[in-house]
Amino acid sequence: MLQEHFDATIARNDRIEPRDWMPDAYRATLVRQVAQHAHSEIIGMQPEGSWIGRAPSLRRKAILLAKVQDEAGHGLYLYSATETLGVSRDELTEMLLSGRQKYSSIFNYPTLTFADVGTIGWLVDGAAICNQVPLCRTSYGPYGRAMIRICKEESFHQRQGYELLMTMMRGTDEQRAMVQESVDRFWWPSLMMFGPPDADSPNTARSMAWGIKRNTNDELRQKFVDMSVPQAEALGVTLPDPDLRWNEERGHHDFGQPDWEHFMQVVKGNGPCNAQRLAHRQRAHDDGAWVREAAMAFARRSEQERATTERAAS
Amino acid sequence: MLQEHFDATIARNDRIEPRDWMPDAYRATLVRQVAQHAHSEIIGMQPEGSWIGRAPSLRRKAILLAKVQDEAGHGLYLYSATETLGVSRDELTEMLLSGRQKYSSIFNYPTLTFADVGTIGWLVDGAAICNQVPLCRTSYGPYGRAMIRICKEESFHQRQGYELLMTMMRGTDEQRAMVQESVDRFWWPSLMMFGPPDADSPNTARSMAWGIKRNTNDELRQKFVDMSVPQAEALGVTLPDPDLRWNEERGHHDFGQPDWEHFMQVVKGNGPCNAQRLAHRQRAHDDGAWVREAAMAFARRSEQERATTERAAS
Amino acid sequence: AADLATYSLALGDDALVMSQRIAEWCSNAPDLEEDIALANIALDLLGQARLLLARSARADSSLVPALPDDSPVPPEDALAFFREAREFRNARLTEVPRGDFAEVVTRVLLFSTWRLAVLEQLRSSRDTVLAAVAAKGVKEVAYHRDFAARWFVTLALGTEESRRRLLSALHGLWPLWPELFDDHADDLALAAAGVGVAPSTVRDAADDVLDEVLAAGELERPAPARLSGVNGGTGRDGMHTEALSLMLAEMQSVARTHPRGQW
Amino acid sequence: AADLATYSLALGDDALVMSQRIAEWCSNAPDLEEDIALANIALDLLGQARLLLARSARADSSLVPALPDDSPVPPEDALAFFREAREFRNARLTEVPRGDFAEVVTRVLLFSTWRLAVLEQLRSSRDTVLAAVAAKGVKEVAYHRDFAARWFVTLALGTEESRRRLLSALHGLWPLWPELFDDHADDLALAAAGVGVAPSTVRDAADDVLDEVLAAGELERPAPARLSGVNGGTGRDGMHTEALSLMLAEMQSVARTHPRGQW
Repeated sequence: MLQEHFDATIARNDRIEPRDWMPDAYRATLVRQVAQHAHSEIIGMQPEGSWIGRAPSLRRKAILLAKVQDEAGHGLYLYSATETLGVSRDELTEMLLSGRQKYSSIFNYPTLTFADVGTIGWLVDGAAICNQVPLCRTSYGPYGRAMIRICKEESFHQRQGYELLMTMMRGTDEQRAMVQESVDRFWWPSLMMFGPPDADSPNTARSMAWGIKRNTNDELRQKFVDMSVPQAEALGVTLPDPDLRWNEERGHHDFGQPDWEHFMQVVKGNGPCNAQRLAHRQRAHDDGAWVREAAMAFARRSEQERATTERAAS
Repeated sequence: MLQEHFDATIARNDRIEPRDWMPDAYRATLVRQVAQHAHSEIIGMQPEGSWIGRAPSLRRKAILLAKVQDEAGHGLYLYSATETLGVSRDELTEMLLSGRQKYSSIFNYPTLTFADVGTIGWLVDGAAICNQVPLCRTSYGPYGRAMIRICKEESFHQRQGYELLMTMMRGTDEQRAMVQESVDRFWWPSLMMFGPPDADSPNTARSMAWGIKRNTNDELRQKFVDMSVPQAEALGVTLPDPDLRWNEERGHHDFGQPDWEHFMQVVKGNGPCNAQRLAHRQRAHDDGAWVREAAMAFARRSEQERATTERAAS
Repeated sequence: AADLATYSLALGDDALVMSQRIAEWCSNAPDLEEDIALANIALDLLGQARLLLARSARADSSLVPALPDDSPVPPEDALAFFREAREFRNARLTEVPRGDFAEVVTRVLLFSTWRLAVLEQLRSSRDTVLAAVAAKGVKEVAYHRDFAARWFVTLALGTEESRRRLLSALHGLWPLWPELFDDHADDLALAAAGVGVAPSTVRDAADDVLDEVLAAGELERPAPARLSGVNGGTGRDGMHTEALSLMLAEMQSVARTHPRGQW
Repeated sequence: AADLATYSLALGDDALVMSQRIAEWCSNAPDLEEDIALANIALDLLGQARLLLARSARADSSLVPALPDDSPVPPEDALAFFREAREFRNARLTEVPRGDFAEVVTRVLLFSTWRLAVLEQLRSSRDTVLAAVAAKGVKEVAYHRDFAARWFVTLALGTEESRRRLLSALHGLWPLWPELFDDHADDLALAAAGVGVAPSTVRDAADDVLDEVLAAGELERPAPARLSGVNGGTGRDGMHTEALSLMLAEMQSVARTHPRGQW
């Protein structure tokens, strides 16, 4: 009965809502996916955050600070979405810090120049959007609605990133070299953001059947490449892939494969910044413990005072 | 008997040594003076230390680092001298951190530009040398011998500081302005390094009688001014005292009085950096506690092992 | 217009330096909500800084550091990124290095209590730019003050640990509070002309607000005396703490490496 | 002589960056004796850096950043103060931000164990400058290693707390150890010519020394795998951690503000 109702909702591309019955595996898959997305937003604050203090113009400083703040906001919506699935933010934070849940591997690469702020906007947010736009139609209501808001902001960030690179390309030779070098570093990791090739992605089929995912990894990767090539041309940078060329027959670009072995190393925790990112989060979490305790103690105190006042008044 | 022997030693300008009897008040005065000097060396590492990381040439970085290291070394000798008077470094550190012992007020002023590194060498070390050269003949042996070594290194530092300012004065307009601005800030505090006017310095007479001090504050201050005026001229900077002029009759320079009220504020703890300097020292001390404990535990362990081995061998 | 320029510069530098320090909290706050709130405060102040530095540059272009002829850097950025510490006119309260959460709460409370009192009067400035900045700023800074006051009371009455930390922050920052109300010659002239606000005139209003917050937190006004100046000057005269030049080393590094850069 | 230039630059950058980090301990060490010892190590490495950067500049002046024509900055200073992070060739181990005392002890142990093994061989370099730097450096770095090894064992066997901190430092730094022994094309060519030392050839000697110190501290070799590179490169290729550019922002700030300055 319940299963049938669920299946029917999925079949007609309608939304599952928190009060609806859902299979345990569906719930678990969703929690994992939404939590990973939320964690990515939070960890993703770090690589760009380290340049807020050094942004070379007041305008760029404001844009960057606002962007990193938006990421915190996205984390907030997404943790709220998982709460509707019965898992609290505290529990998920614990899972992140203990390494039992992941975040997007792209944030395990360092930001080495201010151009990276632009490149992350253009390529990383660009790839994220390719991944996320279909998720606006995902079958779980709160997740889909969060994604609509997030995608709107992400495409704003992407335009700002691209515009920063455009501006830098109109600047000095050093700035142009900085942009190219940054693109060289982020191109392959961006392609990896879509996950392993479909052949090596065992969970994709089930997630698609459940309407949690809407496209395969390879479909989305192709879309991203096709989108990025003309943008790179307009920008005046070279994408670092000798196999990249237009395939008239397919109506798509052919392109080389990322180094998947390296990708697995990064996923397993040996990327250039995995330890650094988790240590940063852990430190901030630990440093804040006394504040969270104080807030709870204060809330209890206020509650008691209210109770006392009410008793006295009654 | 003992008192006579002590008085006779002082009278013939000979040294009192640790094994000799000495009056309690002499010992207490010495401990206070030597400890204050030691603390000044240690706290004095901070204002210049903050520029090691930013020294604008490799040569200046090496000179500055070596100088600050020398200050630590001076602290070490002086604490050793107080140990011969029966007071340990730990006790004195406690006295410093709790505010019961002082350090030279000059270190409660901030270093605001790299020129300050030169000015501190020229004026502050210069004033210190004026104060300290007579102390090489001080009546307490270990203190006098420490001072001989310290004075040698201090005059080296002074020459290096002056040479830095000389070099900067040959540089750009901005550099010359930086030197002048720095001299403007450090001139008056340097004059204050000799302590209040003789009329307000009640302990001077006794310290001189004991051979702990060899000159009055005002004598030393005059000597410093007379020494500094031609150096300032050679450098091409103006000393910020409208009353400063050569007095043919006296054979000395006349000069204005520092703001003694401000001086007392700084001594009382309200100088621009008093809290900062003590907080820095306290933090370093606290951060190092586990290391000092580990070293003691390791020493006990090694001692026990040695004892065990010896027992086994006997 | 030199006094209008230095007056705007001081208000702008306060906002810029405070914003830079608060932005250091990004990804470091106790929880997401506070991370977002602190970023908001930093953003508001950064916005005020841009307008005020631009106002300053327009009032007296001789304040703007010279850059290569072909440099595309706008004047407000030249002021932010190409001045040395000695040329900044912010109050020293704003530049103190980042401490714990109690420290930032207390610093924002003190700063915004003072600034709100100033901006409220500045809304009627005869300078339309200053009046407009103040009108917008009043709303922003009122929010900053409320955020800080709420947390100040929470920490004061929360746990023993939070009260201990709050007291330590308050005693550390208190010596920097009086400096905010020092009148400078420029201020008085400008106030007389109906353009600026003499800081001393808002002292009582600011103290009253602070007393209320302290009372809610069951705290007394702290004892420490004001922090001495250097060579007779304070932050407003370019006499800062050692922390400012280190902060600027970071803040200005990219801009200074690329003085002809476009961003 | 391009390969000699980049080889000297890598050895020089290692020394410079390590020196800068160790110098941050100045006035912060657990006791005066350690403050002095760490300053000594920083000074020795700074001395090596000056000679090696000067050697690099002489071998290939095209590496030296261009400065205004009337700039009096000597080439080794131009290399130190006017390159961006991307152009530094130091191993990433040297640039990690300052941690606790266990961290600096462990870092100096790893670094000097490696460097001593390299310098011992480099004493017979056909390049007389490198040979001379190595001959002097061997004595210095042997002292650094002994200092670090003594403290390493002390902390390992001292208290529970010191052992915990030491293990944490060791696990944190271990992923950066293998990078020191990577051969680059330049290294191999130079080693073949009898001028340089191929890093891979000192791996066993260095591992043996380290094993001895670990054994004395009753510790096992740690497990963590090597830290991935970035885009296929590591520190030697200019691919650094985020910490380096921040460190350089401070280190270069005065020099860059005054490119025509005399110091």
